[in-house]
Amino acid sequence: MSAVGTYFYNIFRSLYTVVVGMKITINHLFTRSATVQYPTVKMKIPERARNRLYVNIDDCIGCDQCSMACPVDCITIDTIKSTPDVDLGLTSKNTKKRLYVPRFDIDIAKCCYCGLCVWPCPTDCIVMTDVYEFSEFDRKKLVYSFSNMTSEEIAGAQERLKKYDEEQTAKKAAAKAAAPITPPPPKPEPPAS
Amino acid sequence: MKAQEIFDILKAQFGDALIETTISAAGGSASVGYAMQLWIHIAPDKTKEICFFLRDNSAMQFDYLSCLSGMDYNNGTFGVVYHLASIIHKHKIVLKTFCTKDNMHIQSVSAVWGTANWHEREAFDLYGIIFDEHPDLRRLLLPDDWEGHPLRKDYKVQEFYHGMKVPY
Amino acid sequence: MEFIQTLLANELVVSILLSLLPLVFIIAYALVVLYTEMKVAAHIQDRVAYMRTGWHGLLQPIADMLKLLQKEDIIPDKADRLLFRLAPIIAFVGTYAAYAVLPFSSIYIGSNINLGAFFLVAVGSLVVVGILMAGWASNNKWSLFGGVRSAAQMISYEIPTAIAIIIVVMITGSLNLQDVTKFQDGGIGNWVVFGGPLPWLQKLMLMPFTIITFFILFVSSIAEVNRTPFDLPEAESELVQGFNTEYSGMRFAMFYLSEYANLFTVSAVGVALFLGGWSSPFGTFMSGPVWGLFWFVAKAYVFVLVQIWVRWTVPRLRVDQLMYVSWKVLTPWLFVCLLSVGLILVL
Amino acid sequence: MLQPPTLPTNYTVKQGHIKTSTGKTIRTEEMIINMGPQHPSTHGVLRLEIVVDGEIIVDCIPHIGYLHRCFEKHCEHMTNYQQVIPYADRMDYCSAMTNEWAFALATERMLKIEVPERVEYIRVIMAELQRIASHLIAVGTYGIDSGAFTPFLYTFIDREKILDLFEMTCGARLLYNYIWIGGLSHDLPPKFVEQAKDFVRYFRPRLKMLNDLLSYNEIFVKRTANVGVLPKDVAINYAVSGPQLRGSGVNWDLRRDDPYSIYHKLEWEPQVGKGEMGTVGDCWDRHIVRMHEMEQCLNIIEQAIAGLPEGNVQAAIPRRIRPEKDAEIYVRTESSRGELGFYIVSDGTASPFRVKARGPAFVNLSVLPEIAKGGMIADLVLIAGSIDIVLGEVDR
Repeated sequence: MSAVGTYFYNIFRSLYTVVVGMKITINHLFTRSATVQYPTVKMKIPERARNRLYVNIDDCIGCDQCSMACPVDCITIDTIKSTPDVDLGLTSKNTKKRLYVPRFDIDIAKCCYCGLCVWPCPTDCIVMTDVYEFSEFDRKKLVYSFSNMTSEEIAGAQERLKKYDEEQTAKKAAAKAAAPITPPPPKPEPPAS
Repeated sequence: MKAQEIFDILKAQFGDALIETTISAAGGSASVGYAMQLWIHIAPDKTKEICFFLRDNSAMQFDYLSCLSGMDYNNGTFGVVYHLASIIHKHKIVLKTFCTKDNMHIQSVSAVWGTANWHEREAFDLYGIIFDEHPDLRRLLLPDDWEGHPLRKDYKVQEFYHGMKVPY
Repeated sequence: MEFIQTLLANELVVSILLSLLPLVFIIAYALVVLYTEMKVAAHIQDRVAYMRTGWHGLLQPIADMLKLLQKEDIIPDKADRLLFRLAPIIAFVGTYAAYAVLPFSSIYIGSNINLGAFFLVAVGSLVVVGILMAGWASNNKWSLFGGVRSAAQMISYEIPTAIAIIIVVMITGSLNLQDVTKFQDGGIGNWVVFGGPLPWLQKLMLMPFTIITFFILFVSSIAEVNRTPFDLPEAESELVQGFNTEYSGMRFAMFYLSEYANLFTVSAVGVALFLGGWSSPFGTFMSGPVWGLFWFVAKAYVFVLVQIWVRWTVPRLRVDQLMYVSWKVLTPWLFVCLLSVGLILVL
Repeated sequence: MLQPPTLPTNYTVKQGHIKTSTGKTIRTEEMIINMGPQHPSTHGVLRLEIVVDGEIIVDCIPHIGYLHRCFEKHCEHMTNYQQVIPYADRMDYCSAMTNEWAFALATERMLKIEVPERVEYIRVIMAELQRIASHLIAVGTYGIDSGAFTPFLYTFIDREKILDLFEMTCGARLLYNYIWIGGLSHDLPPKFVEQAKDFVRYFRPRLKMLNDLLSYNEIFVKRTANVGVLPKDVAINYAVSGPQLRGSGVNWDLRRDDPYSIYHKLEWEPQVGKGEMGTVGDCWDRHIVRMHEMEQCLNIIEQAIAGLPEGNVQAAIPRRIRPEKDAEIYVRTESSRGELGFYIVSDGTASPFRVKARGPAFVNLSVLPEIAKGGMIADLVLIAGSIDIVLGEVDR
């Protein structure tokens, strides 16, 4: 195209394409908007939504699998062994609970919502819920404690365990004194993390 | 072109600059994987020469440097791994070169492939490998006055950086 | 009491009061346009814009303004403090002064001077000084770019504007905007954009040229108010905020206000020159001083709406392309129009 | 008070003199401007130190690292290969699905795991949806860079629909952790296929609308055509990849040229810049390649949905992922931005010995100084936009 032709063609194209664009935008002016008024209207959340973590502590057996799976280490679990005389009950999956869980803290501020902790749980007690509005002014409030043990209960459990251990060692010592040799079978190592 | 053939050509051309070929332990079925599991060990002070040859030889034409990674082998040895590819011939090769902790010098290949410039700066930044003849060897990802090279296995993070506490 | 009576009788006081009238108008109008702009932009983009302050967010512009007035006024350390403070005032004064000659209605015009159109062009340039000042005084490289770009842009685009005004003056035979409007009175057919109230053959011959002139005036008016596609002085994606990057609070509000006031000025000029000003499009139907005010504002408002519509459709030009459009497209075409209109009028 | 460290730049400002018409001599000097890390159009925290002569760019020195999150160091400290995947997600947060796929693929090849056919199909569907979503951001923000705000929101409306699909499938909208080593975290939900088909049907006209509104707008064309021309040989020399390489006229797509997964079974065509509006390899070409690629993605999705087999979505993988000692692998995949490679070295333990991520955005950005010189500041914004960087991946 000659220079003059290009000149006129460019002017024509500019006007034409702008008009085409304006036609598109004016059509959108009268269509329904795609946004919602958030706090009053909420979008539907699918059932698989992965938001805030929730722990059903009654089902927790304190196996620490979720904590190990967590890539950002936001789950902290302490456990106390129960003594044989105490029955901690069953989980909803009929697993016997053997450990007290005095501390089950999730620092939700650290949580990256990857959902890796949910899968290894043998009793399905840690789940991701659809709650997504939980902002706080204080960061400390984002550390969620799920354990329902009171400090007295914890102290009591520790006390009992200590007593039990002492009894056991005493028994062992007595047994040792009675029948020496035969070393105890090596304990199976817990799976490395 | 197979890695062995490339190695033979290189051997004929450079002789002692190449040290060995090794078959990597990593698997992956040959049909779908990064089929080139062989790698060629080249001398750290000959990298530029060899890479120019690899790039310009019409049978090989490795015009595409896919990746250049620094390595710390945790035994005093550092290294650089070059993953080369050819857009024309669609073949690939892996080169490796090593240096020791006392002598962290490797010849730069940024004259051969423009992309090596930033990759080498990154390797310098994170491993402290010094690339000779690099046009602009500055830290890339970390601040210029950062101490240490973080991806080294024996890296200790500094306590304070400009009065700010570093370890989280 | 007597004092107040004498005060009210004093001509000076009355003129001061009258001159404050446009200020009230500007603020009210700016708020309306602000609201319109946000709403139109939002709906074009399939959003709803503000909905919470008042019915459909009607009070939001007021809230915005109040917020701006309350905000801390920050002057950068290394800024030229005097110029920094002066710049928004000059920019606003430039815009405000233009309102003096706008014929709002057949009975209301600030100053019915004979050089009205000329005055508009002259005073409009004052805004450039303010913007350039702001860009320089901020002592920020991005602001400087904005200021310099703005100066180049406004000076370039004043030429098409001036020529377009000359063409209208040739047709109407007056620089007085009130006379220009009166010339077009009596219905849509008499508007200058359709050739004015001339013999039909002449009118028919004039029509293509007047329409082109009107269109070019429209384009250059967008450029003069720094709006997309000609918003280079404050090109957000390039220059952060251009000349008003460093401004905050009240001073920023003044720039903001002057921008919207300017938007009305250029629209009003277009309306007064080409679209019959305050005259009713239906001849004598719905005409009169009050209706005149309505028509004037309504026409300008439609003009503004189109500018908003364009703004939210197109991308931005580059500096050299901006100059290209002004010097190689608009100006030559206007010269052609000028010559043709002159010839036709002589015939 | 803290003294900022003096930053070494290898540039000295040139000075000159010009004579005015009145005979006076005026000293001139090039100006150094700092663009970013907080600037509306550097797409994150990229910092460009630019030397300008008026508005013309004389030199451009990128400074990166403001978003460095130690991805590679983190990987070495993970107790498990699986744990790396959430981190890989966060590398290129606009295209998380392709990232996690690349890492999963690399690990699978190290462990010699064959994944079930259904998994491959779902992965392809997801990756292509992700590619559309990522390109939509690229195109939309490119509109903003050029001054048009409206296309950005239109693209986000469409992107939301894709994110809805993802959320329905795996529960997350941005960082999915969906593609796992050896499989997927969830099977597709029952309504997914239907909705994906709906989306494909809905999206084709939207693409045309976007083209009309932005790509073929004369102002946009004038702004982008002949700007930031990246010649073929420079592109290859800088190992540029993805739409940027194809925009320079190199017909190279890893999905075809180094095939992985089931791409060899599907029919599609890599899109190459043709210089329709200016020179081959200019910003407009890179833009239009993305637009055309989205159409190809739709074709792929349609075919993959049609061929979706039934089956399990988790391959049999060892509970503890421990590749052999000294195993190493470099796997490259075509992410939305180009060649995303993971070089993984194992030392036989459950945590990787070394992970090097070869991010496409990192490499693509390194060519910026080469193509920005001689343009204007306004061009620089568009050139940087056309590279489509995600700083999360540049800095890792």
